[in-house]
Amino acid sequence: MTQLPDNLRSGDPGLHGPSLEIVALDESSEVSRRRFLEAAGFSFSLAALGGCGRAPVETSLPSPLQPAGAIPGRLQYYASTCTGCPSACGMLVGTRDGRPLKMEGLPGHPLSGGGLCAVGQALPIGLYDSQRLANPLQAGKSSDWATVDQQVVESLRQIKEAAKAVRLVTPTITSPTLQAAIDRFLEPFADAKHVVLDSVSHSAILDAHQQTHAARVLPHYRFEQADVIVSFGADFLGTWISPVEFTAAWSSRRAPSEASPEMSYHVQFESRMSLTGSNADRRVSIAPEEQGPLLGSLAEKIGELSGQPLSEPLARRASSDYGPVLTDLAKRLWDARGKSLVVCDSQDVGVQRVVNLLNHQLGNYDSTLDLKRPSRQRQANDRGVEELIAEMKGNQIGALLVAEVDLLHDLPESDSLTEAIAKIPLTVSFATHEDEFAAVAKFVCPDHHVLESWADAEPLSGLVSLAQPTLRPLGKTRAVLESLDAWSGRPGAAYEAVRAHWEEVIFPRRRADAPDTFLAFWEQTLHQGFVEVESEENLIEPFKIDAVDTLAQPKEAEGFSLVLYQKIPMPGGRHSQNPWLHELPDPVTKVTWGNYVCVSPEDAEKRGIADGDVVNVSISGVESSLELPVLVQIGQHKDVLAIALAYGCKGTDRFAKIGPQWFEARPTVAENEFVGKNAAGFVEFRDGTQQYLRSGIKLTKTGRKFELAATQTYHSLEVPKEIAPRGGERREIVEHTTLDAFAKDVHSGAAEHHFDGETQLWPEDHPRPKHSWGMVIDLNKCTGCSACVIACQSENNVPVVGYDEVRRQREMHWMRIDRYYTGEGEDMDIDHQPMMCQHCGNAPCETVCPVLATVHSDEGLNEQVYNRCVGTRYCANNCPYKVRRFNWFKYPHDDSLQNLVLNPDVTVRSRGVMEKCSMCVQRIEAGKIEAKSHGQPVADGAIQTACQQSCPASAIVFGDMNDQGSKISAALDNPRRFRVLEELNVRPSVSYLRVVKNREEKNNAEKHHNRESHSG
Amino acid sequence: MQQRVITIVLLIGLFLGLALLASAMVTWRMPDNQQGYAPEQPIDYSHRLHAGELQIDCQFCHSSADSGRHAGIPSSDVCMKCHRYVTAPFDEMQYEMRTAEEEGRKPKTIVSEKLKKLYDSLALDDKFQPLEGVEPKSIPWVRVHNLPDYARFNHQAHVGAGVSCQKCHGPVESMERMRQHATLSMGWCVNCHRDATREGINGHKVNASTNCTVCHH
Amino acid sequence: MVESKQKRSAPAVNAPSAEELAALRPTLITGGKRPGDVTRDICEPMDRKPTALWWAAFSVSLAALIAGTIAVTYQIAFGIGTWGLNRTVGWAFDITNFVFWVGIGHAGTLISAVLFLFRQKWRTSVNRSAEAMTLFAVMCAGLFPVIHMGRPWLAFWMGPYPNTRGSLWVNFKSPLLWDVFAISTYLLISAVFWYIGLIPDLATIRDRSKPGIRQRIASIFSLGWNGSARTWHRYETVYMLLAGLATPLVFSVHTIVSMDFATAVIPGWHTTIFPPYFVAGAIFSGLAMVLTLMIIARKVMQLENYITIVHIESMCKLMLSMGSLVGLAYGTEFFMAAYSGNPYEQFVFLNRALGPFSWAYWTMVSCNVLIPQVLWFRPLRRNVAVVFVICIIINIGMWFERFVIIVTSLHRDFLPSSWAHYTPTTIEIITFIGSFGLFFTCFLLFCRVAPVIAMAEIKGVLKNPPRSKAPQESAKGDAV
Amino acid sequence: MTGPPEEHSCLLATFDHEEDLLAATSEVHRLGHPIVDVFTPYAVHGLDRAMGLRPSRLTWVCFVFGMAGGLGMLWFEHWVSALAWAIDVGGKPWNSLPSNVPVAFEAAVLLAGFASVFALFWVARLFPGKKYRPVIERVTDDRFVLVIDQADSQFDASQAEALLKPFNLVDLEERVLSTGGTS
Repeated sequence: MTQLPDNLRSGDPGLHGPSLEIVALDESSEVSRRRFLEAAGFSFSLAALGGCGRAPVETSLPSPLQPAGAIPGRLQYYASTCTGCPSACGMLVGTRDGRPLKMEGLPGHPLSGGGLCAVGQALPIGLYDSQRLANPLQAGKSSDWATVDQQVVESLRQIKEAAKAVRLVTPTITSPTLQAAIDRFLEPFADAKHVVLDSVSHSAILDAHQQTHAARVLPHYRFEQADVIVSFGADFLGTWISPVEFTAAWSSRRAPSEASPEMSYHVQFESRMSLTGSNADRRVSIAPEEQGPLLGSLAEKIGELSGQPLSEPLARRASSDYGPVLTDLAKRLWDARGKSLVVCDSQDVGVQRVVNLLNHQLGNYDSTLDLKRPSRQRQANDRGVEELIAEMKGNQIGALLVAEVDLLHDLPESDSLTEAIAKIPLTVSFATHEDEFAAVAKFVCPDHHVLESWADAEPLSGLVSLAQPTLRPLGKTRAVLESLDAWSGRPGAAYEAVRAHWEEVIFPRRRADAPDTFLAFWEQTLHQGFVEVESEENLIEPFKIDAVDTLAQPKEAEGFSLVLYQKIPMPGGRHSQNPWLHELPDPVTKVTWGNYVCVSPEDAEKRGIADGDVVNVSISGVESSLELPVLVQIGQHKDVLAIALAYGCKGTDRFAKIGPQWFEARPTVAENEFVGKNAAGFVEFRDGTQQYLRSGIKLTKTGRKFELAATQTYHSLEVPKEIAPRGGERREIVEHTTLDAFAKDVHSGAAEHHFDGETQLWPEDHPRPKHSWGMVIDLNKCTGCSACVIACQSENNVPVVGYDEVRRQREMHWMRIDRYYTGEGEDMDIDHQPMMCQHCGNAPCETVCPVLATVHSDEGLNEQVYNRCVGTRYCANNCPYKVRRFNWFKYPHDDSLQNLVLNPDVTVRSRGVMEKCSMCVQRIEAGKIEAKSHGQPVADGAIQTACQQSCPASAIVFGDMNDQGSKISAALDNPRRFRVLEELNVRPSVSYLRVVKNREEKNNAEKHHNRESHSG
Repeated sequence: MQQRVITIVLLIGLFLGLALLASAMVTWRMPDNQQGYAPEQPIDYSHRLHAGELQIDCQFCHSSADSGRHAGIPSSDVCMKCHRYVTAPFDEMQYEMRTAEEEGRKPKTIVSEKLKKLYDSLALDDKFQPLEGVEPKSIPWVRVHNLPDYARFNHQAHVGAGVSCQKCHGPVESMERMRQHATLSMGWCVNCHRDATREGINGHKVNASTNCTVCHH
Repeated sequence: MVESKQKRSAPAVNAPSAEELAALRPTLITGGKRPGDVTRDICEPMDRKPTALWWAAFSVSLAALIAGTIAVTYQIAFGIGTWGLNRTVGWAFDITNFVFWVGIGHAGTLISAVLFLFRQKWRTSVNRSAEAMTLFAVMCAGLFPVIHMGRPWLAFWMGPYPNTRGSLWVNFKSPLLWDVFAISTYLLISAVFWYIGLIPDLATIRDRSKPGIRQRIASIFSLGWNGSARTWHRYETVYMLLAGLATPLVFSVHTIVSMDFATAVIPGWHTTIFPPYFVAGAIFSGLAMVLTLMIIARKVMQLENYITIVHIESMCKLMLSMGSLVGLAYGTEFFMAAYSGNPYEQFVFLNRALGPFSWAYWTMVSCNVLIPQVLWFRPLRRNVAVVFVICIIINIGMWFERFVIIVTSLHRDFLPSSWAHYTPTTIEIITFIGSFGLFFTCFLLFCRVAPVIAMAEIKGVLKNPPRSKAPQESAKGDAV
Repeated sequence: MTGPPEEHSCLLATFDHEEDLLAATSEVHRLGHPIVDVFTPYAVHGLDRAMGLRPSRLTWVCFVFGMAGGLGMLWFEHWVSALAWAIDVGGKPWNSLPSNVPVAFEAAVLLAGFASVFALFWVARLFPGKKYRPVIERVTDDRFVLVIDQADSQFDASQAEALLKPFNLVDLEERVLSTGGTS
């Protein structure tokens, strides 16, 4: 850290970045905050001492050299790129006093369009991780770069002479600079390969396109242009390829209005319950082996409609009970040809070829699937991986370098691989934590954290973006790029490398309208974070029908079939050290901390299994077996099990004591175990692709129990049958209608309340002279992806409480997303309802607080004053929405590095006080002050809440309800608008927009009947 | 008789006791009331000299008072704007000038002890050139005005509204060592907000809210 | 004899005749006691060394108290998290115990004040210990609102005192604040009431005990009482005033406690029936507790002549009526829910009776409504053993009533997403037991140091004694 | 103590039945002999009538302070929640009377109760550590004593005995008392 960081030398906007001195300032104040909170507890005894109590002496350390333009205590945003996964969304890094604090979506980004997923939001806590490797390791012992470089270079030289194989394993690399560096690095070796291994591979799609279009590319899917979307198991709103982009695109077609009552039609065929499935208009639960046949029959039907029937059937007939569904779907698809989209998550190349055929028949290529400008977000090549494994086992490898992926964790048969690896002369890991491969690697050359290093990305051919560092590296780490360059004999800073590459390669590809000096081009890109350039030519041949052939008959196997999937909060082992993500409830199951076996209700009943029963999942033949608790998942197809990957990662035992420690508390991680279990053992290589679907699985009860930490324990809007009052069987918390009904009557689906808001008991003597803040959430756009939950956690210093507290229903998230399954079968309504403080005008919580700790502001906010709260919890009891959160314990704030993630604008709550959503009042205040000091009124949209900013679906509108021209005023006039529990007359400031499903009216009719009897 | 004596003695005792108590009450302050706190600083910088005598504008050094939450404690290089030239008290330098003139030599730069500390913090040599391989260090100023961590104060808002620095910080221009002038108690803030809303600040109307979350969030 | 009586009664125009007096005196105290005997009988237990039984009881309750203290200390050191509460169920054992103890505290004042106003002479045997019980019960009750706070060391913020916050007072709209005032007022007034009643007896103790620490204490607290009729006259006035004040106070206190729930929006809480319902319940449980204690006391201290079967029976009658009132309230709640047509309201009550906490609900119903019905039968309510058992059962039932009201209403309210279950932790249970420890420790000590029966009042209601043949002799006999 | 204690020679007539005492007292009172005081171990009903005592005025104290407490608190609550710092609490009216009633009531009761008790202590001169001489043994146990001021009444012990004999007089004693010593 002796030399100034690159960006300080370079004289570009990055200049306003870091200076550890300033960080130190805030650290000291953090420390004192903690000290204060402890002291607060004893303020009473302090009072006894009278005036003699002095606050602890605080020192302020101004940076000796003032960073130009940096204003102390003000949040500054830097456009950057999120590299949390290869989707490479645009990201704004909010830094304050040199500390990156808050990750936000980059508005106007062509892909992510202003949204950012939970993983991106959770980057900061990973940055301030005291257990990140701080310097290179050699044979497990800490070393320094000079020695490591010297030795690595030396052994590379030997390998070169011996002409041994060099293998570099990475996940999909979207960074052109890094890609170039890799090529440069591998170029001198006789036998060198770059193996791309994604923790969940999409290899089959690329392979299929190689066969049908002679180009191994991943199409760029354009959901915003699709009127009919058919997904076979692809969880494109959750984890599939580029969820943020797809969520934005998908939801842009989910807002029917009075003017144009139209929206896309989305059908999901899947065997487990995915987030995407839960949002589909029609969700068909299928057996996994039915996928091929269904696609086949669909292709045939389309073929018939198109007048070019297929020569021979592509697969065995799909079971007849899907007949009507398919006919209907085929018709809809054909009617929407050119504006439809069929996607599939299958790793069977044959199946993917059929998918391509379908999209070809429907003429979707070049409209909803872009091959001219393909996506680069997934490039895994499983054949390469398969070969690599073979080579490793055959000891043919001289050097194995692994970056950003844990080879041993993500591949099956890790034991045999471990032995093989031990024999490799040179093994280098670039892991930031000591993962399983790093543990056995000769050298560990820790990579920077995303927020510490220069990088770039080209997620889409022709869309390049920059990632800039926002503070000086906290440890003696080094970017992979720098390490590789150093070893290939051109040592240099990543900044130089990126800039150089851009000057040579990217700048020439600039568009006509781009500035013509590189400096201008660079500065502009740096400022806006991304730039569109000409995409490279890639030759795509017309669709080759003969590449498509009959699907292999899947062999019938006894027992269950197992679906391996990614949990939305945990897209890969890389993030396994992130407590925020571990405690983020899965959007579908609402379970935190670890993975589990999803079992269908039928099977659970048949085998007498209930939630929390620990079962043993094993596969006949292979020795791999797992013991995991069961979660009974509504909507999962029978005879199907589902287990999430990317769990059981090395080092997660660090979280054992993350929660409060008292004598009845259960540890978050059991003795010598990890968070969850690693299911990679079930992954199998078949026909050159990694298979995440296995059959012939055995399930046996162990008799043990393990209570899952779920944030929601009752899952329906219908109260239990046996105690349901007549007419009150279903609660109109979330209102529904169907597109047909909506087209007829925009107010259809409105619950009938016995109450008119006009008559009021009290005089209206509480004016809102200035502002009246409010929020509207469009439930039809919201997919429940939970990005907002982490955004809120990051913005508002919400503590992590650990497994035991969540299990006790004491999670602290201010923003939660309620998920309800209501109804049966395909008519089941699955709702995702973001729920936070509703800021009621007649707030029940305020009336009951004895000490005025929660009162109403004249801007319509329900204020919670932590320092006044004595913690009677009366307000929480009296809250109809149960959105208040109580600090049951003093949640740990002892890691002074970790504390750098705390937002200085928000008080860290002490033990025994109530807290809740404040509608980001710190942002409101800041916005007001900003406007005032410019002498202007607060502009609509100038103030954004954290949840609103991050929402990929832009489902949240926040603003001043007094301002007639504002977006929120418009949203309030939306006929779909309703308020939860309106009949209580608590007058929430938060409204919701009714769900509109694109399906027949029938299941709505009987809902209406319900309401009649309820109101009658 | 004896009765009466005892009574008198008791009365006197009582009176003295009360007197003592009263005197104690004068010095007694509410807990956390730091009024008058004037810690010693690493460099005993004189606001009286700079703000009073030399009439340097507050925001010349506390530059972000009108643009940021914190008024900002100036970086050492801000001091260098002047102290690159002013290396010692004025009269000393004058004296050096004169003696140099008399002795017909170039006046040598004399550096006062206080300023030495400044130059050290910036790792400058006597020619004000950065020393090789020495990192500039921050000067560990001791905070005078400590608000509890649950209370927020934004300088921008107040300076923007035309509140004078002295309103809260007192007669800084007359303070040799910086001292906490006000109690900084909640009542003190709230009452000022009320008055400001009622009477406005030097003429123009302001809207100083008394919503809790204006300060507590 | 006869004519002498006439001779006297003739001139004594404004003095009540012996017949009148006799009419005022039903037989309450058996065994033809005379004032002297009363003094002796009631002061004796204090002179005697405590019995083994007393020691046993005392050590048990002291142990409980200590355990409770430890539990509370632990909870305050670590946080409310050591209780089984969660985001949905914010109150459970804490407030249940609070309401339970407040309820118990009601019989005391009721018996001494209300029955006093109604000239129920039988109260004299029980009112002293009933009042004492009130004090201790209210102490236990007051404990819970304090320790149930997240930051109990800031409890003083509940008081409206001038401050440097500009100046920020308290929220007079909050029922919890009303509680603070109600409970503290109740405690103070009860204490005063109790002490006032105690003064003459302390004087008696002072005069009969030989010089020593007890005499000194007695003479300090008896405030130099000398039995002057003028003082007695004013004393009676004030005593009546206090009774008059305490009576509405009793009702107000539990009314206000009930408002903690009645003013909330939570279905199952938000109902107008609560005030009378809670008052009835409170008196019900209070009587049960008084009776429990009295039955123990009369056994342990051989006070059968003072606490007779008559007392027990009349209290049983009261209990029966109160129990039936409570039962009526249970019914009414369901009726209102059904009649309201409010699905949330209806659900809450169905959930009480059939939901996860139905066991608690049915315990409550059977303990409070079904079992007490046996008191309709005279022989049973005159059978001390039976009455004792029933009292215990009623106490259990009334505890569950509060538990049911609080927990079952909270654990499943409006949004199904937030429904949760509740299970108490060890700390909570020990704290509860500890409160009993506190209660009984105090009560047992009270039995040792103060007359458990109001002597001065008993003497006032003694049956007209057989006139002694030769007053002079008896006079001589006495004047020794 | 009011003023310097003045000496009185009194007749102490002791009884051990309240009926006798009552009768005797009313007789003495009827004959107009000044009764200094009567000492009883418990409140004897009708004794006040027999002695011709006027009803106590403590009720007024109780009433006045009760009103003061109630109204004072009502005003305070109004001042706090509507005037001093009006804060919007759950959209309720600034000063909502219903919610002010409970506290006001409690305050009334509290003040009334304490006022009357302390008034009692004041007028009856009851205070801790008061010097006290029992007028006779067992007066707080089971004896009743009628004290007649001999100086002002025109009969001596023998007449008094004659007068009180029929009331089962237990004992008659002449004693010099100082008013206040016993009052």
